Amino acid sequence: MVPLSYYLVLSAILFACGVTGFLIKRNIITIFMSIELMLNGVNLSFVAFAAQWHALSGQVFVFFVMVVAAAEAAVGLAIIIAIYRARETLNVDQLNLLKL
Amino acid sequence: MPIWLFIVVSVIKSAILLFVLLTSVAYTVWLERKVVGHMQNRWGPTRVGPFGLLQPAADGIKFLFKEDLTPPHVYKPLYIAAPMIAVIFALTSIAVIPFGNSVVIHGYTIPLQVTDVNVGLLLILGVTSIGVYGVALAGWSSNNKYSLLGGLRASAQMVSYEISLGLSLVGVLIMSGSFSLRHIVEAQQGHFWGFIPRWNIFHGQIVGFFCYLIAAYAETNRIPFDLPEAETELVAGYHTEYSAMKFAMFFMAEYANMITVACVATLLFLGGWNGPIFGPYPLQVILPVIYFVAKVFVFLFIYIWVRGTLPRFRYDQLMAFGWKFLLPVAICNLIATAVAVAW
Amino acid sequence: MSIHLIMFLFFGVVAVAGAINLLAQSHPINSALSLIAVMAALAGEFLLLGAEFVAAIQVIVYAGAIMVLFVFVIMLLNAGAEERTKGSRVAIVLGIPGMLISSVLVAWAVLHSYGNQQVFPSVLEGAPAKIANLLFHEFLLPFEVTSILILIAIMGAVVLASKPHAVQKRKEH
Amino acid sequence: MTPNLNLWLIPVLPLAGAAINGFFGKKSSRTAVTTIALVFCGAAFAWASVAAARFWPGDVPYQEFLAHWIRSGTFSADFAFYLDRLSLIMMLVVTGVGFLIHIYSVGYMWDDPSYYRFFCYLNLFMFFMLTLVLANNYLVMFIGWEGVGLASYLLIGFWFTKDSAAAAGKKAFIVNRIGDFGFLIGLFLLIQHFGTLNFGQVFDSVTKLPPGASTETLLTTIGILLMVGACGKSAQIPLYVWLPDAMEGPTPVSALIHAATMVTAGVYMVSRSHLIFERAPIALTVVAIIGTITAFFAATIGIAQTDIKKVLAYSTVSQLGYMFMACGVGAFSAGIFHLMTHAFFKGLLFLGAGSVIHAVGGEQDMRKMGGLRSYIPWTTLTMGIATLAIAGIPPFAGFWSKDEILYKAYQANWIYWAIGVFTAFLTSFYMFRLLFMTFAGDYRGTKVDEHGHASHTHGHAEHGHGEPHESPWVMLGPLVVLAFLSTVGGFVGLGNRFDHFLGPVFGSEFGARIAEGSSANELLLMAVSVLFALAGAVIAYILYVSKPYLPGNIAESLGGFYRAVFNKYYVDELYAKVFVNPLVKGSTRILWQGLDRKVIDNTVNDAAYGAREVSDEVRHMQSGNLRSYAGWIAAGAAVLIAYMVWQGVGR
Repeated sequence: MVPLSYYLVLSAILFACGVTGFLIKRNIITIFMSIELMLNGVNLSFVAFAAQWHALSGQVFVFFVMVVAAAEAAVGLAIIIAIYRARETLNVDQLNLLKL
Repeated sequence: MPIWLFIVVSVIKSAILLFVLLTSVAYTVWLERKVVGHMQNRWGPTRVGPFGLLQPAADGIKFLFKEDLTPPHVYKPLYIAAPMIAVIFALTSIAVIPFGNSVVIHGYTIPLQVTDVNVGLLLILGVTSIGVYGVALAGWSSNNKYSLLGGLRASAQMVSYEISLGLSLVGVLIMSGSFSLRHIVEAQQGHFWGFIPRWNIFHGQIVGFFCYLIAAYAETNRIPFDLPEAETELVAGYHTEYSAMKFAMFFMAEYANMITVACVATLLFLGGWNGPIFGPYPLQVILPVIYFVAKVFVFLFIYIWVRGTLPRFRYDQLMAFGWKFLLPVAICNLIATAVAVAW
Repeated sequence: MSIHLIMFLFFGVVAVAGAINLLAQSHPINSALSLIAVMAALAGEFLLLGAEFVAAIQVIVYAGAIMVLFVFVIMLLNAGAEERTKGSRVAIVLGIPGMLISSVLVAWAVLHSYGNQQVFPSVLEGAPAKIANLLFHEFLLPFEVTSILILIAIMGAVVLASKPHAVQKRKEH
Repeated sequence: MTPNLNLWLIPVLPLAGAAINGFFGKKSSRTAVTTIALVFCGAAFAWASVAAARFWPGDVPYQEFLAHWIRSGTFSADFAFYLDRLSLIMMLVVTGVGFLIHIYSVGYMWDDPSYYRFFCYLNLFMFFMLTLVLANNYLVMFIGWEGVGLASYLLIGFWFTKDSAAAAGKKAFIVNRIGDFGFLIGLFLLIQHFGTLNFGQVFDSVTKLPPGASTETLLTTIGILLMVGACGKSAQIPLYVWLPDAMEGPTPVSALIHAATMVTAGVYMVSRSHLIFERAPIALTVVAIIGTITAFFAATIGIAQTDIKKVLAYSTVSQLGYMFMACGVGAFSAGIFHLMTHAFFKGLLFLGAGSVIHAVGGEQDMRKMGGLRSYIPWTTLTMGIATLAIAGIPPFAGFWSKDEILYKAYQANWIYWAIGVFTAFLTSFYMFRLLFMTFAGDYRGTKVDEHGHASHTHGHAEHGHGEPHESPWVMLGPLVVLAFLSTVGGFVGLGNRFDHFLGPVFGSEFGARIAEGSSANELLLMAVSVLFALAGAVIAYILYVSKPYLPGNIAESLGGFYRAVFNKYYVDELYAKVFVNPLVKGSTRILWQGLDRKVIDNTVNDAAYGAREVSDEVRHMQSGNLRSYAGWIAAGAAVLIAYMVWQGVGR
């Protein structure tokens, strides 16, 4: 049997990796992937807690997270395409004007 | 069953299955060449062995011994990984497919299936959806515009048709109430009025069946949906830059996927191994397997038949068909099934 | 060491390695593949926790659909390797320590409050039927709301990704 | 039980008319506006009549629940209506007289550019007045109470481009607020002690209160506070000052609001609360004293006024004083009787005055009138009837009601009676003075056509002819109807019938008290008051018809006293000095320059300045660089997590 805290710590590590990715990566697509990584880390916590407290709601929440992630990916990637069309770069350091 | 015995049995089952699968992949290729040949008023392979039966072996040897060429401008790690991804995931999904009833040997019940997981169908869907990376990455890592276009087409096409594929299966799932393939098959036992088998295809899922068929053809990049490798436009699509064994891996992956799809269709819509069972004990075990193989064969034949008959779609037609026709039909089928079952 | 712990460690190591590789790689397609590895490993963790259905959906939706979209966009935009540009000092000076502090604090708090509580996954079976029951009864409203969210996202994506002159043309019709 | 009367229709019909005219009137033709206003007002009158007929005989009060309004703890107030014989009379008077005045207004206001607005306001007033009258609890009554105040403000300031009209509107509104303040506090006390504002429940609780000093103190306090409210609305001393100024409004408004209906709301409210007052003798005495003083005081001012409407305004204040006197001596039914007859004859007087003003083209100064009887015979006739009625000459309506009040007052205390009779003499005098100055003698006004522009900005400019002229029949019709009512309206009180009619409302004890008075005594008193009234008429005839030089001489010989009366005892000036100026100065110094400028403005300015300074520095954070934002977020999250962990450990 594995202690719950191991799962939570693993989840925290993945989340922290996601945050780090957000902070250090320049490519906007990679940054977006870091966000997905954070969401995955959170999902692990949900499932672990669901197992811990025998409540399926935790797993149901994972579905909602996935739906939101899917919607986010659709819109976000469309935005990235639009930005690339306008600026021809994916480097966030060069995307610092609040307009296209 | 002690754990060591379980492992041994599993290994044996895997080995047999893998052997059978690879062989059937090889002979599906042979069958295709033969059938298409006859359809086109040719003979197909005849030289190697009787009826060209040894042609697959000859092909295999040729692939093995050809020079494995790696073009200089490719992105190497992915260029090498791509065909492996394709073939590995194509072969993996066969693991959860049951092909017959259980065998009882020395009091141990051994199901004719490598492993029975509760969410077997989902596993197949997941594994095939991962399989798209093989094609996409091959196209991208080749660093060639034809390959890239092929990869792009493949990924867009597979993401689009995966939705219709999944939705067309949900009707069956609603009727059987389980993700386990074994349960789904067992739910299809029996007859209507004593002679029509109670298969899902005769049980209201005819629309779902055809949706699945069309979406599956698109998923396996077969004609009329073979846009990713359309040789008249893209040279050879995503595997333009591949040769020798790497090319053979894509080839194997494609045919293994066809077999998987045929197996799933058989299990879900054609009643799996169900059929008239009679005779002594060994026959009772062997007959279902024979029925199963026969149904899969029919499927493969239809695959080849379609290939010999239909022309290729244009890309915009493909997308329009998938999103504007197939998806609504699949959703309607799902709703109709749900209403019927709830009633 | 139980088999569970070994499996946990295996998948955990794969996940963390994938996550770190995501950071280390400069080419987005490698990062994407690492992320797929992370997701697959997490699916394994879900299986360990008895959430079979979630694991399958994780593979199908995340690895099979969302990440395909990412790879597709990377291929479409032909994104090259990352440039090392001088960006923000704040991100390094404030962000990294902030991230470190918060993760250490969270890890400490988790260990402090949950200690050695064990998880018994076999008790809870993430059977699809049960989850569906929950989803369509207790969480019906959120479910419907997410369907609207998805619809809006589709429309937004179509509008955003259409080429401007294509949109113009459509307006003229 | 009475059938469902659908009382809610009665107030809602004028509201609908107001809404339609208010929203669409601007684009509609005058005919359409007229139709809407008259139809809805007439429908209200018709429905009120129907309801009255179906309610008859109505000894059991009828209640109609409409909707929940406030539900808070044990307190509740509903939109509900209440009909008994008292509100029945009020309802009929309001809708009937209101309808007549609506008709009259068609002629009077026809040339006004804001014709639709006038009728919108007028209908709105009808709605609020009927709500007030038909309310079944004090809170709904208060809605109507405030609403008629609003309508009155809008109508007094109807010609808002004229400074004096706008100022008069404001004055009316503000003075009324003082009264409403008292009324509100009275209501709060009611809620505090009885937990309800429903008439039935309040009066039940009041009658069940044990006798004793504390009960009496409470009820006296409530009664006096309610009286303060009534003082404001009904223009009693010391809050009467707004009513004369309210004459700036169009004359039909003066007739409807400031003579016939709204100003009597105070009397109605006091009568409605009679159970409270009956158990609070001190409050009742206060009511009587205020009424008596007001009656006398206003009458003296009325003698010296030269503006025809001002005379009528002070006369109204004086007559209202009579009503309060009646209430104060416990003769509520007599007060209501006078209220009703007063509505007839004072409405008639105002409408007649309007007709006169109309005839002479906007002139209001009686010194510039005279001899109008030959020009406007119908107006002269009807005004004459009204004057006879108000002066208390039998058999006109005013005689019966005023006599009833004086008789009751005599029974209570002969001082009330004495002042009342003297006031009746003054009333008769100034009313006949008005009549003679206006209609008798020779025309003193200029016959040139400058009158249109002279004093009024309203629509008489088009009447560019010099001869005074009779009003159109749409104006004379209501005059005739009201003249008829003023003539015969008093007979309903013959033989105490009116008293008996209101018996179920005000209790039977009053009927008993009436019976014990000897009829000989009553006849004697009647004769005395009639004599005084005739004396007033005769003196007015001598002074203003046969010897017109005398008034000037008398005024000169009286000197200072005359000036004081002429200037309304300088009450307005006194108020301005004592209340208004200190308030304005205090507001200017403390509230405007001190609080508003120094405290509020400076705070706001400093906050803005500070925000600018801070954001000047902080805006560097907003570099547009995504990763730096992420850095800030991560740092902030670290702080939050640290805080939460610390909190969690602290527990």
